[in-house]
Amino acid sequence: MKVVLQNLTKIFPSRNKKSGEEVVAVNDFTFEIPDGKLIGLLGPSGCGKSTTLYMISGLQKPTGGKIFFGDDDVTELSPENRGIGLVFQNYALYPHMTVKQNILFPLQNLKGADKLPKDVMLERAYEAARLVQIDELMDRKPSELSGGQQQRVAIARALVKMPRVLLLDEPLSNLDARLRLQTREEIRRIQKETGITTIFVTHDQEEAMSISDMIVVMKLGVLQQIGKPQEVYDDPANLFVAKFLGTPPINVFAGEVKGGKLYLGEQAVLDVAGVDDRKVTVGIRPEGFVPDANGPMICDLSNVEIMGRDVSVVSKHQASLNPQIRSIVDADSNISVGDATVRFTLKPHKVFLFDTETEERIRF
Amino acid sequence: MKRKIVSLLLVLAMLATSLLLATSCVGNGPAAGLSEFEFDTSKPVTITFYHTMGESLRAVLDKHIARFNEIYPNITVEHKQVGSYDDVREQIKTEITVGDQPNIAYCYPDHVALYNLALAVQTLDDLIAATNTVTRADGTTEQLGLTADQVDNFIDGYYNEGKQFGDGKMYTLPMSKSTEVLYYNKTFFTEHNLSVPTTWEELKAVCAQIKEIDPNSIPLGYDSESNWFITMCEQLGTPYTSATGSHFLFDNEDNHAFVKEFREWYKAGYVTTQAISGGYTSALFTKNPAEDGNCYMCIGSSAGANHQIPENEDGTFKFEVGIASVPQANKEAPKVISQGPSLCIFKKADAQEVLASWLFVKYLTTTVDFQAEFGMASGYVPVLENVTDNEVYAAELAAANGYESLPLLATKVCLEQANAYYTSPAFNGSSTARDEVGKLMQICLTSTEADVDAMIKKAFKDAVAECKYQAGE
Amino acid sequence: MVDGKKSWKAWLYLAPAIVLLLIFTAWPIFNTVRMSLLEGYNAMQASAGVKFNFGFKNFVDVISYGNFLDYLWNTILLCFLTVPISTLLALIIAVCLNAIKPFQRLLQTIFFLPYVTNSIAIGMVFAAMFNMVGNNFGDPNELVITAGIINNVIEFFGGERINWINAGSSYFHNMFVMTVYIVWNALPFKILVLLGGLQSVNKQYYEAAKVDGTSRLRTFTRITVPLLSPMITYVVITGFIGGFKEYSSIVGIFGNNMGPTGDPDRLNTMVGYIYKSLSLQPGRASAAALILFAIIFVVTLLNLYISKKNTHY
Amino acid sequence: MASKAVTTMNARDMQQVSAKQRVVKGAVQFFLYAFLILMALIIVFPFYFMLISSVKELAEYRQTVQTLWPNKIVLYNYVEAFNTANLGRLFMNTLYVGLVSTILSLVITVLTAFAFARLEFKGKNALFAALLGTMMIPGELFTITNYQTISNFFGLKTLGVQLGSQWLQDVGNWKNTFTVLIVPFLVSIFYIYLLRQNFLQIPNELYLAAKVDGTSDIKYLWKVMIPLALPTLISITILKMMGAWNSYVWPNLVANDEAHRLITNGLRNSFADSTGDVNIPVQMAAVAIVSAPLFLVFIFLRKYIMKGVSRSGIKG
Repeated sequence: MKVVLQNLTKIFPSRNKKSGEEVVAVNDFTFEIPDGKLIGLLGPSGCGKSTTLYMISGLQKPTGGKIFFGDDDVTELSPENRGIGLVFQNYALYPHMTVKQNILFPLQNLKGADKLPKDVMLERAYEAARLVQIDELMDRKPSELSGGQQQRVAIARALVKMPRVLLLDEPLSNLDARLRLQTREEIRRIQKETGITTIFVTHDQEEAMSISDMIVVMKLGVLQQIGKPQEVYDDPANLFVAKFLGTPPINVFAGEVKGGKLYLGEQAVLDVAGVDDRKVTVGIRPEGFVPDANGPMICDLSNVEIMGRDVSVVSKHQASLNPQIRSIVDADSNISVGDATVRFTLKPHKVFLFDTETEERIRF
Repeated sequence: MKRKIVSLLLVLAMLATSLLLATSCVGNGPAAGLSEFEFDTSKPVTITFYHTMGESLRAVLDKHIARFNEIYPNITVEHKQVGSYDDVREQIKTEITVGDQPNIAYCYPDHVALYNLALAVQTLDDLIAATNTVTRADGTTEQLGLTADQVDNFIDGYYNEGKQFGDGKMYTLPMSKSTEVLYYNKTFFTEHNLSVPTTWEELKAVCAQIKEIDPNSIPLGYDSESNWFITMCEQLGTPYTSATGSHFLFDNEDNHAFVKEFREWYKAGYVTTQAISGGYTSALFTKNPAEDGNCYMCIGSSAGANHQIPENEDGTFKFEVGIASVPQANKEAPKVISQGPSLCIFKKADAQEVLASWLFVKYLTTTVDFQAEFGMASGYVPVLENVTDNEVYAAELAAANGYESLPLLATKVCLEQANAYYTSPAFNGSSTARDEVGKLMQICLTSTEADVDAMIKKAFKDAVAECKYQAGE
Repeated sequence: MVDGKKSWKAWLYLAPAIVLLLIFTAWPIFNTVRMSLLEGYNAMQASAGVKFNFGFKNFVDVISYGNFLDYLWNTILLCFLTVPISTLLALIIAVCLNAIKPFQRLLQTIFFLPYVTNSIAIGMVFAAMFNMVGNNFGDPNELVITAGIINNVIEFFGGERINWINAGSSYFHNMFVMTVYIVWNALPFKILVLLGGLQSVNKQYYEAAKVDGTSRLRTFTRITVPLLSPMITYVVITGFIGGFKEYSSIVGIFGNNMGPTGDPDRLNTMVGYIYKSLSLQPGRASAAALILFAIIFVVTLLNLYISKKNTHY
Repeated sequence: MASKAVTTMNARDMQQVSAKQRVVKGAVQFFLYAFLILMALIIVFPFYFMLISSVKELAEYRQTVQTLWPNKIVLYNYVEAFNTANLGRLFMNTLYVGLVSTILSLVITVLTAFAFARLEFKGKNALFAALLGTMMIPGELFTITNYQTISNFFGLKTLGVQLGSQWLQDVGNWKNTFTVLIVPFLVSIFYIYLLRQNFLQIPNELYLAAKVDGTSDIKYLWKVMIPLALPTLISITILKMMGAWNSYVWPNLVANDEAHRLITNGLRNSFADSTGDVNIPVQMAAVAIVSAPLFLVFIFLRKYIMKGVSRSGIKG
């Protein structure tokens, strides 16, 4: 089931009565989510990603715009009529019901023609439980389960209705690091097995990149970029996206283009043909630095951290907007801690130029 | 917008409620138009009657309602025990404010004064004087008003209680009455050759004698401090209260004097009262005389005679009880208090209800059999002099002794002093005055202040001030 | 934060409560204010069509009443005696209860018993315990028949019997009995709340204090009390509100006389005044009720202010 | 400060200290128990006094020095106390009023608390604050006006009198009905407050999850919130029943006829009727009878009562 958002907008009335200022949580969103894909809605907290998810679920009504599931306009439909499953950040399991009762609960709400006989309900519940591998725990109460198990129950409860769209709100944030990796794979597996279009919300770019078919990056209610994770990483639309994706984060410099050359401070570090002379903001991915004794970029070396396969070089540069530059280089490149400076050449496809005002990408 | 609607609704609801309450207060309306006293015996009418009767008394009442219905089948009497006298007053007081008072109620004079703030009580003068006749179901007739014989048969003191409200009008008829009598330990009195006191001086002398015989006794228990004070005023002819003009007149030298005298009695250990002893003094009177702190005399209500019987658990008696009139200040002009409920009729828009109520009240207060049976069941004194026309009652009275049949013995004493009854003026605030003089007695008797005269003076002054404050003067 | 909820739906849920509250709470409040401002108002005359002047005479009447200050003093004294005593005692009992293991539940249950009693009934029991039967108390020819079980106990231990509540008793002894009765009545609730608070205090604080070698007293004053301060504030405030409404406990001991024989109304209180005036002077009763409300309001605010200043975490 | 002592201790000292500690601890425990038991005795004494007095003969009760254990145990005081009042009827009336008012009150409390805890509407906080504010007003203040209200509800009785409609008069007059004992006190702000707090502790996500599953508000309330708030609801139920059991002033005013009289009023009335000597043993027997059911309930439902009370503080 493809999901289409058309000019979706959500405005909250101001909490502060005196100023009367409205809060635009989601501003004129338009994008299409292809059928059967796993989509990550990504952005820092307060960017409107949860609001978007809630609007897709129907729990919140958009102020403007439309939502389509396939060709059906569901904008005015209430949540239960949309055929969605929703998993909450804290799982929202009913504490007084057993796992089985929790999973059965949505089915028992079905009315009229959709109403199921008891044995079918039970069968479906067990099916969902098997899918998330908790069919052994059906008679336990949520308080008797680990975080990861609760997570699975919540997913089973969302899946049992056979939703057209599965929505997950920060599904991994309440798990510890080890479980997070494991569950991430689990979600991927379940999604592949069921083929249900799945949208999940996260503020963790690594999480989003690792399992999504597509990611949607948002900031302050405005859509920044949509695409496959690698594409977005390699080709960010603006400085925000570039900064938000990638660990370690991108290094940012104040630079200037003069005569087709990019200057950082006094150093002309890269040829950027086709760009007019202007001041620019420069983003260089950590892996874009290549140590080169004759390289054009000269930095003051601070530290070298050995990471096994790679080496992380921490240095300083006058044009850097961050206190430090972090670059990832091959372990066999010959840099020693005692050196005062280190010189780099830059990989052109790892260097991005942005307008200093709009922060939009300047392509070269 | 929504908030405006909500607040509007709130205001509307408030207004509606207050309007409705305002209109409801008009319910009492003017006095029932009794220009004609024709009672329609064909039209059904229901009247309600509030009282404080316990189960056995209600049985008597029900029996006589059935008899009453034989002659007036169209009148349905619904009656209800509301609780104590205070409960009746409180209930009716609130009901009057919504125009929902009953037709007939047990009342004390101060209740009537209170109800009359709302002009709710029917005056009876016109009804008593009505000479037209009503035809009963059995074909006999009766005069609507009271005949001269009927008026004569009432014990005067009780009948006159109905017109003590300062305006000369009659508001109540007496239902059943009680008074104070002196209970004494006849066995003890005979044994020690004591004479039963008839005056306060004699009483004091007897107390002194008893105290010598049995120092650990309290010769006299007086139940009601209020009655004591009021009765003394009445016997001495000193001012107490007035229904008209300035109400509270009891702060005067004469009254100071008798209170001071009784204080000396108390300090000499001659007397105790209900408030001081912490319970009805009958408990002290009926104690085994061998125990400390017993009383050999007790002045209490004739209606409480049952509690003065000194019965042992095995059914024998500790001593024989004698009953006499309370001591007097002036033997020539005896005064004893009249207590017990009267009946009042409330104004109603429907004149037929008032007439039906009147006929029922008249039946209860003038029917010898009812008065006799009610008297026997309650221990109260019937209000009719000719109650002995009832043979059973007459026989029981004649057989009354100083053991198990004290109530009848008390009634006998009451009937013998029929000319001595007095009632004090009733007005709004008369019950406050009653309470305050009772407290005044408590204070003056027990106080340990050194300057007795100043203490008494202050207590009187405070009591009058309190009465005036409560009355809103 | 789900929106799209229609307001009318919420009001539908609220409707039964709102309707009942308008009739049985809002209107009486309004009517009380109305009555308090009608000079010399009483319902009987009102129903007979008498009109009353509008003004503050009822308030003046209440405040200028000679005994009113006495009643106010009684009320305040009872509050300031019983609330601190019962709170402190409850605190100590709660701390002790919290420090024991065996029989903790049993004792806790016993301490709660006074709560499940009928206050009218149990007042009769207390009065019977302190009551003396006899005559001329305090006079040379005093006669005591039954001294009351409390005096029996005092005499058993060699003390002199005391005239607690009967004729000739002193204000001090009256107040003592009232204090004992009210504290007895107030303890269960306070113990329960404070013990509940203690049990929810993180044990680590105490373990930390123990490791530091903090003395018991210091632990109590520097850890227990501050951590319990919200609960203490709560029981103190409810205690004061209840204390200013003290009435039935005095009736329970002294009856409607509201004082010992020979000094009626000695222990009367604000609410006692309201009840006394209710029947004949509802205007004054309303005015007094509003004054009482104002006092309770101020005291509660004061309590909150003080507790806020003393809560440090 | 303490650390200095610890560092200077040697092993023998440590042993001595630990022995000393054991002694101190034992002594402390002893004093704790002594104090608690003493206080418990004081608390229990009035009940004990009530019980022994209720089984004493009057003569024994009146002895100058009272006995701490009756010389002779008699039960006739109970028979007398029981017979003086029509207890069976009183029990049934009280039970009926208690049950109906509890059920209705629970419904209203749940609906209102739900609206305040979960629904959004204009003026919610202001309204809630106003409701809490009314809790400070002395309840005595309401009685006189409420009495007028129920005597002539919305003027219906007056209207009935004017129109000659008995039916309207009956509808307008609530006196001496069970209605008047039940309806005016159905809304307890405190219980609403209590339950609302409880509801607020239930995560909002549960509500959203239910919405997604198509659960109606009512069903959510019934299936999720009520089960989760059950202990609070049980506490409210018991407190409300206790209230019916102990209520005195209002029933005495508005429904004191035999058909509707409640237990406290009944006993009180019966003993006010018997003028004369105050028979304390019979009185104590009556007190014991009135108190017994509450004690039984308390013993069986101790946990809920104590939980409810610790959050309430409003007696009855």
